[in-house]
Amino acid sequence: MIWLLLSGLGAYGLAALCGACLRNGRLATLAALAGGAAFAALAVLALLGARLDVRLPLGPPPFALRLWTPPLSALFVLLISGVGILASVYGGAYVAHFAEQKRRAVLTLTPLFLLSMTLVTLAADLAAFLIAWEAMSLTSYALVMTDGERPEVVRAGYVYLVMTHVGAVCLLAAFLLLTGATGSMDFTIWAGAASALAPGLRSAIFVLVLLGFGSKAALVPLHVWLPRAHPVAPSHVSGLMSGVMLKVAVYGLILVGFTVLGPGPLWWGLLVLALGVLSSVLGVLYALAEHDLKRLLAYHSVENVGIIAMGLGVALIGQRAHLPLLAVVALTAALYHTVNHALFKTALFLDAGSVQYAGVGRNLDRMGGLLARMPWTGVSLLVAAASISGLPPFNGFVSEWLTYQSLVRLGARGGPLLALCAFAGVLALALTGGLAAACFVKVSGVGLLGRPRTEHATRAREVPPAMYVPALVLAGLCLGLGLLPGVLAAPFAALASGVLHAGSVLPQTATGAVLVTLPWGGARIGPGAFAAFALAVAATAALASAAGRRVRPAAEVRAPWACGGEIGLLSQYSATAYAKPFRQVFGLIYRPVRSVQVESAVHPFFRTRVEYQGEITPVFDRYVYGPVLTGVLALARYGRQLQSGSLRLYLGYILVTLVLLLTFVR
Amino acid sequence: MAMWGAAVGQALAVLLVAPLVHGLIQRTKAALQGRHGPGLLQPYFTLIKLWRRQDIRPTPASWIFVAAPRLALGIVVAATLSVPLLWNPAPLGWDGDFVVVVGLLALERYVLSLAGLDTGTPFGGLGSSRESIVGALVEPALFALALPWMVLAGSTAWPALVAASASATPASVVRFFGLGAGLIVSLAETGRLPVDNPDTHLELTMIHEAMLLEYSGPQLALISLAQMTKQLLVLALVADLLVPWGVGGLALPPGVQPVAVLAKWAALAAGLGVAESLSAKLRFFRLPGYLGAAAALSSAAAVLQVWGVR
Amino acid sequence: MVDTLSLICVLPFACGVAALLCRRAGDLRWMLGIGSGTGVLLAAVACVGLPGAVGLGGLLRLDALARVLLAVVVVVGALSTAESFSHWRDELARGGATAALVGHGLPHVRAYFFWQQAFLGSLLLAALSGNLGLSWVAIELTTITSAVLVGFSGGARAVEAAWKYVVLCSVGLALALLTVILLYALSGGGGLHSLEWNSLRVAAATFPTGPAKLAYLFALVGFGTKSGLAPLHAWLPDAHSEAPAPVSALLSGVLLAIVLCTLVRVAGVTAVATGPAFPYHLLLGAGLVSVAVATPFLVLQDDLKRLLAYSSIEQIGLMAIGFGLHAPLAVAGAVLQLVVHALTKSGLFFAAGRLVHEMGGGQRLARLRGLGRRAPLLGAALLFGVFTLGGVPPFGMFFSEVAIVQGAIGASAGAGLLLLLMLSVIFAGLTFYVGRAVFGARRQGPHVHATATGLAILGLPAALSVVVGLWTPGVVAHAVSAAAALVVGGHAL
Amino acid sequence: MTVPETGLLGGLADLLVVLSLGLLVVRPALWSIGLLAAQAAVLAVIAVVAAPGAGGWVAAGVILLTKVVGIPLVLQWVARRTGSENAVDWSAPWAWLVGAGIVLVVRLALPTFTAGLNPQHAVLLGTAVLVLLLGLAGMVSGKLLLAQAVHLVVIENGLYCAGLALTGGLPAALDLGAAVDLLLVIFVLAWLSHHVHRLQLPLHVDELRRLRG
Repeated sequence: MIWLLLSGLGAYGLAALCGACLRNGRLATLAALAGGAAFAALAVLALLGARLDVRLPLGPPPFALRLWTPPLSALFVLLISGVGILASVYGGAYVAHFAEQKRRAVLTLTPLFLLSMTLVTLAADLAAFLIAWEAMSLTSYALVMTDGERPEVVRAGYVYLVMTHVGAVCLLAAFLLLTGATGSMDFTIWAGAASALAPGLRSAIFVLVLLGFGSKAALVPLHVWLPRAHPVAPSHVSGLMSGVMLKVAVYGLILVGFTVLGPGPLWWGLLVLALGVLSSVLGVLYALAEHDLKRLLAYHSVENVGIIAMGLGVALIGQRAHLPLLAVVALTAALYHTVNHALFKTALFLDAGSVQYAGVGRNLDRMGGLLARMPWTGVSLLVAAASISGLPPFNGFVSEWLTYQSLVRLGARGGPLLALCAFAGVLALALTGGLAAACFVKVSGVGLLGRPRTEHATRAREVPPAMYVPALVLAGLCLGLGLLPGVLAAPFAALASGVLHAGSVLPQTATGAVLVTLPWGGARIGPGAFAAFALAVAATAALASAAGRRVRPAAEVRAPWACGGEIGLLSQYSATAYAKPFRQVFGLIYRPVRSVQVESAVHPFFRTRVEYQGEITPVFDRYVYGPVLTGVLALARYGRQLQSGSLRLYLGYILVTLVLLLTFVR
Repeated sequence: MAMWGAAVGQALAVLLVAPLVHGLIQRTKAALQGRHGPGLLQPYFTLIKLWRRQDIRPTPASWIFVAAPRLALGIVVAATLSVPLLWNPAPLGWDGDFVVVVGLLALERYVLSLAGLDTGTPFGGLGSSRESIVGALVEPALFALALPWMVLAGSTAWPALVAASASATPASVVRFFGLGAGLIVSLAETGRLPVDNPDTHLELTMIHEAMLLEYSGPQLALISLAQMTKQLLVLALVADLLVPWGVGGLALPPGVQPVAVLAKWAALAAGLGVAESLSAKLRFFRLPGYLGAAAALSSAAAVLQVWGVR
Repeated sequence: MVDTLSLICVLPFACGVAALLCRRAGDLRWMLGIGSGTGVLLAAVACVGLPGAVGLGGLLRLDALARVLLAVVVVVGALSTAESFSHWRDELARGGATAALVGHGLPHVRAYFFWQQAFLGSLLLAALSGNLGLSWVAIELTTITSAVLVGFSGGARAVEAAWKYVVLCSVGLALALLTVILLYALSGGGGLHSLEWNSLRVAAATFPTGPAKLAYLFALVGFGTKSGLAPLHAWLPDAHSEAPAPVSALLSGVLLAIVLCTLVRVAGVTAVATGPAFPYHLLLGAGLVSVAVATPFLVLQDDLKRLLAYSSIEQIGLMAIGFGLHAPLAVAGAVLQLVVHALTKSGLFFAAGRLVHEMGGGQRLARLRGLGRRAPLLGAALLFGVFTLGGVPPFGMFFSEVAIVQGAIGASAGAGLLLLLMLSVIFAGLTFYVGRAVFGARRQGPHVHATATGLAILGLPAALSVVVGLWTPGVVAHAVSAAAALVVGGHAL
Repeated sequence: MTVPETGLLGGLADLLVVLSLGLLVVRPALWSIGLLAAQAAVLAVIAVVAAPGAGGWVAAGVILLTKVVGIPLVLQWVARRTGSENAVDWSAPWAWLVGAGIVLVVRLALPTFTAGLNPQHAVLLGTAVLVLLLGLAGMVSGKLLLAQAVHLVVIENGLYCAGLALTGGLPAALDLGAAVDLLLVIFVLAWLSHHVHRLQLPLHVDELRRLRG
């Protein structure tokens, strides 16, 4: 175990070193793969029962860096390493079109980023956790700043840095409160002692932790950095940030919220559930209004984190309300969705990167017809899009199904008040699912299908295999985990009941490797439904192609009907047009602003040029963060008058201080 | 094995009956509008006619365009297998629950919307966009419809839902609200009048038809069949949730039961036709309010259920 | 009389005088190189081999705290001397404002080095002083020597800064002299030796409470002025921003810390007479006020060196909080913070000084853009420094800040959280300016290549700050905890 | 020698305070230099009275040499050099109010801080603190650079008072150090004001406001 740890550390370090010093990035990529493999092996061993518990001699005496591998950590390490391996393979090829300096920077920082995320999940005490956490934030910040010459990137990076730092400070505060109350910085001791703390203190700690992890996980009021920062990072890094880094925050929330703080008052769970509902609905709504592909995906991360948070919230409620089964299922749902989102979101970002690599850019309105030109990328994008939309038989559906189950169970068993919350959750989840599907119809339909809208899209070619294979692997996993839901659900349920100390309910929760059965009311999904589905589709397809051939003339390809005219490249439905009804229907939330400028010759009816510009009001920027920023700056401007340049004033400060001290201090 | 046999049997039966139900609805509408109207079997003839036509595809279309009709039909048929149509539980009821059925419906819509965008025409995109937003709004309404019974049963499995609905007070506020919502939802899901107009190809008002404008011949036949099957499925879904008698709860002699259930369906289909005839097309942007009313009605039902109002 | 400690203190003065006699720039370099090297060597020998050594007839004493301070002064002093050469090379080569005012040539450089070495010598005296009286004299001496350096360029802004510096610090130290007088009187006279820290601590048990408190109040205001505790800090941003960069490094990194330690020693004496609550709570309050006062200036700032200066106020405030908490962990944190801050801030000031020369944009932050591409070394140094100051791991100040904030939260959760809030606002301010300067659109201008000396001078403090702050080898950890034990427990080592 | 009675010392101390108050409100620069010399002279007397034996005389000598003669001369030279010889320091009109306030505060607050000292020491310590604060107030209210130097010396006078009264003479090293320091400070200030003059900067403190924020 310890050797695996050291070799993983060494390999990632070597990868960073090679990335920084060598012209050729291949060695760096190989070393990063080795690092990922070492940590993956470590995680697998840990999941099989081996234990690692080491102290690294860093920092002055009372501090130490303790690392451990409980099953929960091992799961996340496996996730990070697995996705990290694929992203590294992709990244090795992707950075080829970067300038030398940027390529080196990306190759150096990516392994460090992976390493720091791994270490966060392995950390077992305050110092180790926070150091790895901040290292994670800083490396990702540096990666976001890859295109640092552009002013909007500087702004995006700054917003990210500040938000993440504020989050880290909240965590620090929470951890220090715990340290102060328990006299130790070790997670194990916290877990033992935290339940005995004063309720007010525990709640304060919980809120701080929620703020800290919530800002990293991009729960709704704290999400503003994400749609700024993710699009500007290199695509595989965006994939890692969105697919994995947000999950590290989820890990933290589970670790502190469940293992350390234990069952809290009801409002903890309700708060998390409410934030989840808010995040999922608003995330997907904002995604719909976007036509920058990577920003759109970034907003979907907000949505999916919201879904995860809904699971976590229900689990917290269940833990409190002494419904262990409910809690276990809800936490299983959250864990499952965490893994799912890591898979499909990374795949989506990789595909978005491939499209960018192919020279098409990020704007959906400039794409079109890419499925024919980039078949593998297109297929992986289609599969990942269906998965993220929560459609059967893909993995996104399984975790949403589990979330529905937990919400329904909460509605059935939790009493009137909780039932109402559960209803809100169910409806929000349903709305989210429908909107997400709509959004990804837009992405796949406008991006991949139809005809190319620009020259660039016409000239697009498939990317090298090193780039599309990782995406295909991820897409394959999405399908596989959807068809065989029990493969993950069973171990996750075991893990969840371990985290919740609900060991006795385990055997009934999930049986078999392929079938998910819940111990209530016979609700289950499994391959049967999907097999029927597959059979029906196959039968229909066979029938359609075989039976028809004899009775009708051969198929023909013709130009589509366009009211008798020719269809120009831009007369297809664009992403903007597609989202128009949504903008109108949800106008209360979007507060859309539009301007149409019409230029006409001779007569108003003869228009020469119509320019349409529509955008939506950034509600949180304008109404939440704007006032805060203005307030801070106004305060600062006021405070700056202290140093007015007058020596007499300064002397006066001394005099007044002295007189006040003499007068009031005894 | 018998189970699979039953499944295949039911699938075939559904495919066979679905056009008839469609015909029944068309017939009702014609009668109410004072027209002579086509015969009950007209949908069969239309399907056969389409099936024999040449298959024409638009230039920009990819394999999605070809796959979509097959997928759509397969998806809908698979969905019918887990919903109790004649018997409770359905042939494959043990493997799919309410959520799966809603998911499959969404999948069908997703696939067809993609096909609409695949044609590269303005109409396809227009239809897809509108279809998507209707779908997004219908999904919560569907869930809301099932909420009272989910809460009562503590489960989302079909047998439990049907049993819960059947065991509840027959004439209660909850069911009354639910029926109202169910009507709205089924009108929307089947693309009928206040939401969409299945009988028109007037460009600016259509939704579903705009999406499928480029389909013709056998492909269109498959889609139409899928649409009719879905219609049946939605009726069954609403019936199972709100008027489950015959399928669950009420014990009928084995010979009478299928007949009774078929009669129930006929009544529901006719009711759908009546409802459509009574309503005028809504402006597209009024739809959220309309579907929101459904969601509100059924949520109110669920809340009443929780508070013990029967 | 000739012992190691006095040798260490006298050496810079001798070097300064020798600098005046040097005929060529080369001689100057050799002489100062050898002098600084000897100083570092002697200090190393003293730190490692002579714990508790006494010098200059008992006036100098190498106790645990002095050991830490000595190490810091010597390292930063040597770096500052080294940086001074490149400072003057650039200054004279580019014919900046200074050159126009003071004229070209060696005499000014010689004078500069005389005063710089004298400043260093007085700092060493203050650091090693085992006697309140000597401390006071040495600190007053630092004012005089550094005031000349602050005004050295002779420009209007520099003279103004120097004037304010001299006036404010003289007033402050005059107030502190009352403390010396009072404590001397209370300890019953009996010559200079009764002002030794150890004897004062012993004697303090018999002090009447009232006068002891009065003495402490004057010390707080007096030494507080000199160490930049708000609201007595007003001279600091001016002096730091106008002094030549190598001097700013000494002022900010070392001088403030030494004076703060003197104040802490006075607090230790007072605590014996009045109980610990009185002196340490006041120190704590002063620290909190300092952090609060520095915040707005770090959020809105248009001058790079002033930004760094206000950050020094905040850092001194943090150290004051750490010392004021008077718990072993927090005090150890403060001592560690002191060391890492000295290293980091000197690196930052060196980088800022080079920026002014090499980028030609002055100190105006608004005009700095795209450093990362044009001058990667400077950009990296700035980013590194700012992240360190923000207490962001894996840079140097993480553990020390955690220790201090831990203490603060332990003492009062509300105050601790408020402190954290202010620290994050400060971080936001610092990173805003530095991020914009390092990244951002590249302005036209030549690419600045890193030289070996530049790399060494900027890299060494950075590396040391990480080694000390994050890795913290056993020797350092031991020295820090010994110093903390001395401050908390009061027994001399 | 016996301990001198508090009466004489008290009177002298009050004289010091009165002179400080005078310095606070007097406006022409040269007058204040004169008042400063007078205050130093009083201090010398206090040295003789308060510190017994030769030490007192030595201290008085040092004071006479540095403060009554040396520093005023330097200040006068500076005044001449900077052309502010005949300048009138339009110090703040509220200066006397501040002075009165300070007197009040110190009278009220100091007893707690001087508890435990013998009465003579207590009185002189109070005077010292008062002079010190009044000097500081003078620096706050005075606008001329020269006035600030003058008031800095007032503060030093207060310190001297304390030093003489409480300790009967500080250790020689410290005493010397303080005196040399003071001289050096004054010289540095003189050097700086020379620069100020050379640069044609305004001689009013309030005008020195390039550095702010």
